[in-house]
Amino acid sequence: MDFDDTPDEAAWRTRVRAFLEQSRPDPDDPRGWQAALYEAGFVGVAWPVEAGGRGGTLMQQAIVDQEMARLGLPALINLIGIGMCGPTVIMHGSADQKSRYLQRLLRADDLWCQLFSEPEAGSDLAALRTRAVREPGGGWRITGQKVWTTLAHLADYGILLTRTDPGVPKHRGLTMFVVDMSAPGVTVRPLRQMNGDAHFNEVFFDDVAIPDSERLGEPGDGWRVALTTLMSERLSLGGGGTGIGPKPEAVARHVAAHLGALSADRQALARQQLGRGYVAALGARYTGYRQLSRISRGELPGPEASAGKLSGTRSARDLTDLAVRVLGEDARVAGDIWQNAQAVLPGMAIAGGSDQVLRNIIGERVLGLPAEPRADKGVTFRESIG
Amino acid sequence: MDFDDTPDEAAWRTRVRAFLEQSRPDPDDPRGWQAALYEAGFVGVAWPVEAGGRGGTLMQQAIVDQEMARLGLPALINLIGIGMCGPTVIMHGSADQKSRYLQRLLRADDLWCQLFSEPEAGSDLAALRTRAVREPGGGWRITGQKVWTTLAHLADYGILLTRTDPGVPKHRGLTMFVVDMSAPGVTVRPLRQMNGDAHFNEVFFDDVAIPDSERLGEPGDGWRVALTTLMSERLSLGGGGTGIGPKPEAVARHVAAHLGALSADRQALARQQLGRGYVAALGARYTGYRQLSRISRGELPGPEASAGKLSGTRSARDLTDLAVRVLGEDARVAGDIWQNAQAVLPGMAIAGGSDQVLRNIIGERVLGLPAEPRADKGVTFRESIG
Amino acid sequence: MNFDLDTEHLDLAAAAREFLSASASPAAARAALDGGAAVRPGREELVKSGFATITWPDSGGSVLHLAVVAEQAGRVLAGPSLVTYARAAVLLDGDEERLAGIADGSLAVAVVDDDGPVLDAAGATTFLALRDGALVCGPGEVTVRAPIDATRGLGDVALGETTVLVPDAAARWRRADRVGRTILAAEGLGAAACLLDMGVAYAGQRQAFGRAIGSYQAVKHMLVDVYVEVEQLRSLVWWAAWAADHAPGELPLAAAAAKAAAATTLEHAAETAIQVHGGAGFTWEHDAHLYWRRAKVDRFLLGDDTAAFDEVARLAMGAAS
Amino acid sequence: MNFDLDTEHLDLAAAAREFLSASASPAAARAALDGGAAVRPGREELVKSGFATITWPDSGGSVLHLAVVAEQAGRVLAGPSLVTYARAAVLLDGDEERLAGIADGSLAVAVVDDDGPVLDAAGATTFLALRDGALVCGPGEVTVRAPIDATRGLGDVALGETTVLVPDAAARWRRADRVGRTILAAEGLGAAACLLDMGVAYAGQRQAFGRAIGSYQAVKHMLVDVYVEVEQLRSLVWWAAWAADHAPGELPLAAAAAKAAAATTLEHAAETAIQVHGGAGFTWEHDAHLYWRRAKVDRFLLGDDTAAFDEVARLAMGAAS
Repeated sequence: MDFDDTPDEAAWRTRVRAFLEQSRPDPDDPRGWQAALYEAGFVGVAWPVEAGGRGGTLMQQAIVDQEMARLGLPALINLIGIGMCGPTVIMHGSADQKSRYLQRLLRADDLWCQLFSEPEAGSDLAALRTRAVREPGGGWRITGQKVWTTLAHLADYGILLTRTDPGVPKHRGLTMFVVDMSAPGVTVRPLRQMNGDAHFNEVFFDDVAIPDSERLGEPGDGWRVALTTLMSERLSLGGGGTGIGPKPEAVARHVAAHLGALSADRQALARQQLGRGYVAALGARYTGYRQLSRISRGELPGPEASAGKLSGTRSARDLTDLAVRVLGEDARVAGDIWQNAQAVLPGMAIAGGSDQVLRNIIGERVLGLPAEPRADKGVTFRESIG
Repeated sequence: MDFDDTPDEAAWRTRVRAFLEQSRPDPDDPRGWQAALYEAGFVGVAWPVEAGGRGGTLMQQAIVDQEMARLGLPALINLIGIGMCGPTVIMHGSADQKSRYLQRLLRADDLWCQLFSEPEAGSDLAALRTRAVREPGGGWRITGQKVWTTLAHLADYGILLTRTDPGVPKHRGLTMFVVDMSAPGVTVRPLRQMNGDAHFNEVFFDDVAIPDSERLGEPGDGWRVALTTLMSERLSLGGGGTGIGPKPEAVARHVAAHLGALSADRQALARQQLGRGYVAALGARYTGYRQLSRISRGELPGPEASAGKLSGTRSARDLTDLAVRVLGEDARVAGDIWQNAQAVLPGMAIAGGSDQVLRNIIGERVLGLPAEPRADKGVTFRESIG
Repeated sequence: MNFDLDTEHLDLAAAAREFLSASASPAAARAALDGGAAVRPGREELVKSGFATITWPDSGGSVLHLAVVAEQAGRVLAGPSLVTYARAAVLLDGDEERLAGIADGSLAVAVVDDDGPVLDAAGATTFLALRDGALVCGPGEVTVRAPIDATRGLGDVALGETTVLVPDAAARWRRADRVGRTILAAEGLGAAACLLDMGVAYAGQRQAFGRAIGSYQAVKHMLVDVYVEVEQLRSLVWWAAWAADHAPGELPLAAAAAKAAAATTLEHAAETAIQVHGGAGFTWEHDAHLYWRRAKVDRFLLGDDTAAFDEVARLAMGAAS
Repeated sequence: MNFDLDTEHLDLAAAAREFLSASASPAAARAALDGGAAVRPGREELVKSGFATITWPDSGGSVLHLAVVAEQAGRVLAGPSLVTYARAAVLLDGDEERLAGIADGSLAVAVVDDDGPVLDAAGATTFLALRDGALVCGPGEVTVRAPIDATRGLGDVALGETTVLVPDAAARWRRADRVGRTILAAEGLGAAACLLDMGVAYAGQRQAFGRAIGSYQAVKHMLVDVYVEVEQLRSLVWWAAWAADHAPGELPLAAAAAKAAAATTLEHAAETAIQVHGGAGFTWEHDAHLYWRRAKVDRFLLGDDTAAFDEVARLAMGAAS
């Protein structure tokens, strides 16, 4: 057991660090920042060479991510594209699609978004209603609404999961497409979250035409294609959900700065709350290192990787609550970063798989507990919506 | 709104109190104590006169219970009989059964127990396997095992739920009997709990004969009969589960006595824990008063009466945990009453309806949330056990 | 024993609900937060309705009556808080002129607790405070602070020249504080009950995997836990209000317990409601976060939940020894 | 990065499991509790196996090796605790004679922490303690106390005449304490993991309402929450053991975090296992309560969970500022 890089990893880290330390990203040009990193060989590290990538390892990619986080450098603008859309095109796209899209995606020539969730299809994604109807000429017409779409307002393309056959059970009537976000009939509307920010969008499709050449995978095979996307998401998250909420060190620093203003009793209570949150955060962090070790050995992360998200939403909540409490009288009003952090957390327990869904997945796929009987099994989608 | 007795209730309370204050129960003669109370008119207060009761109100009974608790008098030995078995005989027994059993039960001439749960039928009571087979002569033969039977080692009679028809869905093939606990083939074995005490028993039936005249209700109607029993249990519990665990006042007294030995930090933490448990206990107590008020108006308690048990198991756990913690170094070893209290609590969350089952009941019957699909619906018992 | 609302209380609740739900709403709370729209129903309408001054000497109302109204106010996130009126009635007891001024709308008061932002400071012109054991009254400079929940009208107050109204007012101040905590808890009860209703309604209707999400134990049991807390909070609020009216010796414990339970219950109810609503629950346009904001502010008003739990423990140990 | 057990550790775990599950068991723990039967495997067998003295200078084992063994010891509620040996190895570092005495079974030690009952005092003849900054050693009078968990051998110790072994031993004592906490956490990990296994196995097999109870979300999610905690505890135990061997600067935080997490995780795992098992779970004959007893004792050993959380917070704030 050790926490050290292998010699290969260490050499890679040195190279990455040398480049990153001298880089000066322009905050107003996120595409340029990604393009520069791509040219240096640090984007799509684990993608195949023929997809525009470097043919490297997941661990090499993780080292790039670590070093960027360590230096506080801005994240890549095309995160969704690299983590979810690109891998889906790699797995299911035609040669033509691959050549048109993948390298441009890595270089941030095109930004991508992922159009899966709908108002009536959240945890139960396969219940989605956006319809794709085949036209006599072989193309498709899309009508429906997507929601929670990160980056849709900037994206050039999206991968779009649609229902093409309501007459079969819901998982079987889906088809995936690449959609041009500038196509006529596509409307993007920002969606404000409870903290007032608009990180997500609603996207409306009003009779949008998509040529059949933009289909990803076979008609009716959309669920299997979507699973690739979701699996890639898990891969790209790595670190076991330790990215949720504030860094425990930041909370400790903030609490330490305010502790002196509290009564001795309040200090004792604050230390208990900090200790509990901190231990949970450390537990998640070191469990993340175990997952990283598996990646370093070339294994893929399994469903247990979701465990960190479950505990992470909890400890992030408790630590942020403490951070707000130590503000004392100012905790009653807004204006502090911790107040805003607090208003982001309720969404964390839902986005990327609700706590309830994750518990089902871990219970069934890790602990081997039996699944619940499925009420919608074998029912066609048309029947299921009454 | 007031917490006062009505004039009638006040008069009754005065009478009860006058009697109880001069009574000197012999701890070695619990039957005698109940008999004395019965003769004074304070047992089976709300039972009909023809059943040996006083034809009074549930509130009058509640006042007797309150006054007995206030004076710290011993509970009635035949608690299960009065609360559960008797009401079942009243509702479903023959005239002959009523005349033979009810008055003797109230007077503690006979002690009763309730034989429902089985090793393979806990929360899912209707899955019970104890078989009753009809004999050519019309009588029945019983074979099987019951468990968690309070007082079985002392009881003269029991109400016994059996399966008489495994060829129909499980709720429909049950039949209830009165069983003579001294009949040949009945074996009672005490069951030790995790704290080392033996409050419960296992009861084995090995080809025990029961005459058909001891049937309670029609053959196959046992589930409906059992629901009467369980409904009566809820009635007899009253007070919303506030009887679970230690009295919060006792914990406060204990903590106050030990607080001085703790550091200032520990005192602050202890006060937080005490405050949280105490507020929960008060919330349950005053919610119990609302239920009592409904009883005082002549209404029956509904499924919401179980809410107190849910919060009661929680607050009892937290308060008892605190009581142990303030023992300091002695908390590592046994010998204190709080250590024993702690070892009783895990059972509290299960006995009398597990927390999970109670949450289902409140969710469905109080909040009106939809039930889960039942996997065992319409399946015969024989099929269900494979 | 009759620990339940009487017909009179139920009628009052219905009337208050009618008035308040016509004049205030989560939408109004959102508008106040978003564009600085006026808090609804606002001081003028509130005193005109008579509900705010129900504990005034001649109104014949009790603290329990006000608690019944406050629950309805909490349901629709009404502002200003009835806490301010509840405390003013106690603090200004005997001061008919000022009480009349509040009742006719000519006097806009707020009660200053500590050095932090003051409840209902926004729009207030006259401030009541405890200075060296005396109840004082005077004008003040208000700096409204960026709100978490705009309906609470929190602002920093720089008191101007004050007049002593009652020289030895510590006991009066404490009683006002406890009655205020009771009414704050009643508003919290209304807000929490409304969140529970929202969650139950959504869980009964929203489908996932072929059935309503409320049929899943994970969702059902979350809501049941909130239900249990809400009903127990209701009992504590009634007890505290009853004690304020009839049993002053029980008021300290009852008010502290109600305050503490309201803080934790409302927070729990809000977080559960957001969770049950899934993605929709954390959007700006959904009402849940407006109640969540109320929870995040109210827990710190009139002493925070930590202080209230501490007080409960001290009182419990004091009574026990 | 290779934050995982190597083949060598896995082989060691398998060997330890084989030895310990043959020599100790929950049944033995029950017998010790019930009729005062000897704790198993007991000092003699334990030192003979070599596992207890794996961190002795010549054994070539690390704290991580001992942690791997301790997890297996925790699974079967073995006694005496490997904590005692872990601490002795640090405290007696350089004292070859005494270390040899422990290893050959002629010396039965316990480490005295404070004025309370001492871990593994039962059967011990030689006691190590810190007195005025010096490590002292001597005989003692043991009064065995009524056990919650008999395998912990807790008893009050009245020290006799002591000899100073190391005059300025504060740092050594602290390191021993931290290594001890790490091994205590490893034993807790094994116990918690075993409880989780019991719960999962029962939930997968026990039927209610026509299906396995583990298919119900209420039961499933309870077990998942324990699983998450157990895996995170495992990570903290490994980290602390690795730090003891390779990064002394990280040991204070890692050991306190592991100790705290072990206390809460084991308690949570035990209460969940009992709950999942329904009626059977709180009977004397079921194993669950023996682990529950371990949880109730261990949380107070080598400083309690409250002290460990406090220490984590102080260290975290110290590092941050």
